[in-house]
Amino acid sequence: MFSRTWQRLSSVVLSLVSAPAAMADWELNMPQGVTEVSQSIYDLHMLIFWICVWIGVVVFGVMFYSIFTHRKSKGAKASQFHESVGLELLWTAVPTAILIAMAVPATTTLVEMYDTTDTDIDIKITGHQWKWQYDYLGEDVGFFSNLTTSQDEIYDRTAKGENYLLEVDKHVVVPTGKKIRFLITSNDVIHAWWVPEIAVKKDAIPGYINESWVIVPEGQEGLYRGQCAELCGVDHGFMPIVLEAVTPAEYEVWLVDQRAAAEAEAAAALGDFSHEELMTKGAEVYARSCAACHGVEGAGMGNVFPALVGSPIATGDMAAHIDIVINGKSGTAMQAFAAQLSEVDLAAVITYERNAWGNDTGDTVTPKMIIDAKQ
Amino acid sequence: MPQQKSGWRWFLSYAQSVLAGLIGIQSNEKREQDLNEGGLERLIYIGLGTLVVFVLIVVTAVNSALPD
Amino acid sequence: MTTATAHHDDHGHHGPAKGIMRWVLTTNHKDIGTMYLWFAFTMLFIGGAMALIIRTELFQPGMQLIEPEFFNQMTTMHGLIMVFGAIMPAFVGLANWMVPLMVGAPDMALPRMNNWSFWILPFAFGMLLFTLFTEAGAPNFGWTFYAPLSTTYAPSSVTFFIFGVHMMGISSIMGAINIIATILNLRAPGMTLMKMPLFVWTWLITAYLLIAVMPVLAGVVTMMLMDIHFGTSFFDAAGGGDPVLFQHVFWFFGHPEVYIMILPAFGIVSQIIPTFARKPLFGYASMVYATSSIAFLSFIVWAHHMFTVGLPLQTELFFMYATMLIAIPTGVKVFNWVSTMFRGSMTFETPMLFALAFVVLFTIGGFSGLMLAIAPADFQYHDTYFVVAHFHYVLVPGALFGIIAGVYYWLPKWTGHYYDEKLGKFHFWMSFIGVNVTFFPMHFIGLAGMPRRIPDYALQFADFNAIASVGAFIFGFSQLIFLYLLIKTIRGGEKATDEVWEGAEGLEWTIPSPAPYHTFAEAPEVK
Amino acid sequence: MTDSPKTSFKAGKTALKLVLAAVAMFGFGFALVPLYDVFCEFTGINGKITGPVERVEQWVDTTRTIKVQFITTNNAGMPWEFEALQEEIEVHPGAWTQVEFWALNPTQKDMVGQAVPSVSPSEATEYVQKTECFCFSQQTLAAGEGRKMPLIFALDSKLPPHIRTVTMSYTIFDAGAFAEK
Repeated sequence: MFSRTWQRLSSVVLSLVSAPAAMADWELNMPQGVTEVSQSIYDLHMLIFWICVWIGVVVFGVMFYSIFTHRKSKGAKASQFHESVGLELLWTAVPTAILIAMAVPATTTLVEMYDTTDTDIDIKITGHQWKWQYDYLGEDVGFFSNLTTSQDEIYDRTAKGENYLLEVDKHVVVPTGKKIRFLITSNDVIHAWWVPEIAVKKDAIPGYINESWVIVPEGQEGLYRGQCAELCGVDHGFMPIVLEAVTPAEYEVWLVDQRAAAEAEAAAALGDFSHEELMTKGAEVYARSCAACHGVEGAGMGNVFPALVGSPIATGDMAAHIDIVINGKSGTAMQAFAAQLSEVDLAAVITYERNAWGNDTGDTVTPKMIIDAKQ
Repeated sequence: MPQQKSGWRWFLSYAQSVLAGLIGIQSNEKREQDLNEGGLERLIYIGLGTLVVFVLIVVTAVNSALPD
Repeated sequence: MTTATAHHDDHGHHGPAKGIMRWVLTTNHKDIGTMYLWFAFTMLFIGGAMALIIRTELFQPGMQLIEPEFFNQMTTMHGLIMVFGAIMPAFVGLANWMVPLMVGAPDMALPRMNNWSFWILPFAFGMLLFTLFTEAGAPNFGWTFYAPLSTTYAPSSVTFFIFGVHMMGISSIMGAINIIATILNLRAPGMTLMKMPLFVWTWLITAYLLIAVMPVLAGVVTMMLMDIHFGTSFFDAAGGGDPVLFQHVFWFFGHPEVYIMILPAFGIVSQIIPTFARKPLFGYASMVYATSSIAFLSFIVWAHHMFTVGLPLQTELFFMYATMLIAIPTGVKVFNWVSTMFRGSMTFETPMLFALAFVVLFTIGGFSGLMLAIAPADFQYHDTYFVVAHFHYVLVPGALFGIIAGVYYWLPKWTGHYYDEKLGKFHFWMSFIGVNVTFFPMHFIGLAGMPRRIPDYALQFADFNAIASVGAFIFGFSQLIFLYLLIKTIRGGEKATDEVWEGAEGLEWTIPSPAPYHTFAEAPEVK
Repeated sequence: MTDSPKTSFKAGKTALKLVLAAVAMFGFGFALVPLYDVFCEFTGINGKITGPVERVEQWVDTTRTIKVQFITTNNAGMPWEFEALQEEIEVHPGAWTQVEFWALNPTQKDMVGQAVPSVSPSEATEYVQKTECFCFSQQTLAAGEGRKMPLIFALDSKLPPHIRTVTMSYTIFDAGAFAEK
């Protein structure tokens, strides 16, 4: 007759069975994180965890003892007591006391988490169907952050990188030692912006603004990865976040670089590009921003996302093709890419879509045509 | 309908049942009396009374815990 | 408790009709109970198959088996079918079978309505399942169907989902009305409220919860219907609505719903442990108090599902405190079970094994629930696999083990044969190992940061996901042992005595095994 | 079944009461909508700012200056150009201030937009008073039309002292489906 310790034995055996070397990267527990808030949440988590473990040990101890000794096979005679007001009072009062003891630290931590006053930097975070957009208020810096894990890695055609599904093209750069306020909203459905190491998680709700904050202490510069934490549709699992904490000096330099890059991109749009240049750049833009839905070979995804190979739009009237890529198609998952891609990228990807996979219409869409269409 | 005690004594016994509901302990006679007099209907009203008192307790706890 | 001197003589009552029409037109609470149980068991396998598809995809990082779109459909349908198709009908089936027998009633108070409330379900789930074969695909917005994903961005099958939920709601409400009318009006003389078996008490309270919240669910899906088709904007900010309003109304229904799914299991365990400990249930009155206070408290805790949605500080504190305090009545119940066992004289047949596993593993689910109640910590737990581990611990070894324990406990009374004890123990140990191997690692990957409802994950979650998937197959296929055992017991086996279990108390053990088609034509006398 | 007429009558009565209870709870489900609005106005949690108020000259607390930021978001499928002309201003609590927003409809068809306000921190919502706002009503822009839209507001001097920054966010939605004909 197996006894009830089997349940503990099985979980212990399980972790021993796996090679001890693999144990190293087995993430067993909540990250302690790098901020004060994440540390106090971790301490709260462990405090309540140990309280539950001790209550469990006491209650299950009594239970297993009684299972072992009070058996019919051991000739135990059943006593008939079934009422004791004293005991009832005891196990109502003691849990209440324990709960109050838990509630006090929990309240202080929660109050601390809700204090979004006197912040140095404000970052507006907007959730889109299946990517995050960041705008640094008052700094005139804003960009989209797309997943860079390739479709080949996802569909097992090539080996998976170290940060599989947790890598993006543009990181959210923040200075350490400063109080940063996040203004979180959404553009379509409900998402949730979550980076475990800094213990920030807040729902992004269309039409409403939620706020949260973080102070990454000095010396904790580095990359912190997170994901969307609220079901938001097909690619809910494919819209990660990479927060890059840098020293305040590096942050200022980064801001200047961002503004310069934006101007350079705007200026480049005025120059002219050859068909080949647009095609090569278009392939790269397509892989990053379009392949997730329309497929690597433009084959589409069943009836959810239309195929581009031989599609009437991609081989038909060019103006309609430009319009749908710039303004999107309301009521479908096809978004407006005008704000997300530069004029050069837009021209390149549309040229690529019109000439790749046998769609060779021979058209070349130039950045100037995109600028005119945007007017 | 069972005979209705005078307003004040009815309220007292109702309040006592509500408090007992809060801590989950009540003498058997009081419980039998509650049941025989009003049956399940009375238990539901006592339950609602307990719920209201419980919400008031938690709201006061929240207001005292809030930073002002 | 109740000692009854029932005497009955089935002098040639007309037996059941023959053939399929027996089941279509039956108003007999035993037949309807059997149909509910077989329906729930079928739904368990359908929902379980979807769970295996999900676990197969999540076995390794990368997309090997299905597309993300279909994965979302599987998670949604798995949730809906298990909650509304497997657990709730199984409890209604057990209530239909046992409540009339336990209170000494000849049948349910409204037999014809009883038939109708069952026969709605196959059509409701038929409609829900057929959406899998439509071009737009099945609902893909999670079983909690948050707006605007379930309204503006939903596939066209959402309307079938709404009508399916309406039909399930109507069936549950009618079932609840029937059970309350039976318990309140058809109890045998002498059986006062405080002499009723605890299973009847928990079902009475569950029925009141059903009457209170199923209409609210019907309300929320009707609001969705009006948003999608009739141009209102309850949940669409463009027209002045608010998506957070949806979450409030849904979870106002949602939390009492999760108690609807566990209270009857409390009742079943409170029947089984005293029988096999050969000792009266400890603190019967406090168990009734604890159950009713859980029911009342369940109406004011709903927003602990919404700690990260951006509630104001005082609202968040209120719901944290109220949620923590629910741990007290639940704790009282567990302490009462342990005190019932203490200094008893126990034997460990299969129902007792499932009941003990229920007490241990449900309490683990309760502890992770208490950890989730702490709002600041919930910012790290919310919508991760830690939450998935929590609610699967309270639902699978909780509600499902409670149902299986009830079936093993009353099977000899229904079929007239004892089940094969060795096979029962084999089923128990396979399920016990399968449940823990599947859901215990989910605590770790949830804490480590793996969000919920994602078809693919980063490499650091790979190893525990593999273990969980293996456990899912062990648990899934061990339910086939249960199917084989059930058929084997129905067809034959050692003849069961009337009392079935030595010293079992309750009116249901005073009638012969198998329970005759009509019982308690004359109400039994209860001291 | 041969249960006595008295019990089947009582059972029917119980069932009727329960049906009424179920219908009442269905109504309660719908009553939660107005209840929610009242609760939001009371706590101001989702930025539901009450309608236009009369402009009344009130005491201006010159000891405090509050930084007020304006941010705009286009909801999906809303191609308008929509931005605040001043991103950030400093105001004294109690002072009436006017700011301008710019909206342009770049498409070839007339469109109706609805701006939805939201304030951060949410506890500041009840202290924001507006006499004129484009968010109070639907804004119609013909094809290619652009327009400046004023917003006149004041922060109540009873604004809690720990709030030194107020962010007013406006999300513009395509309200064509809800356009008041």
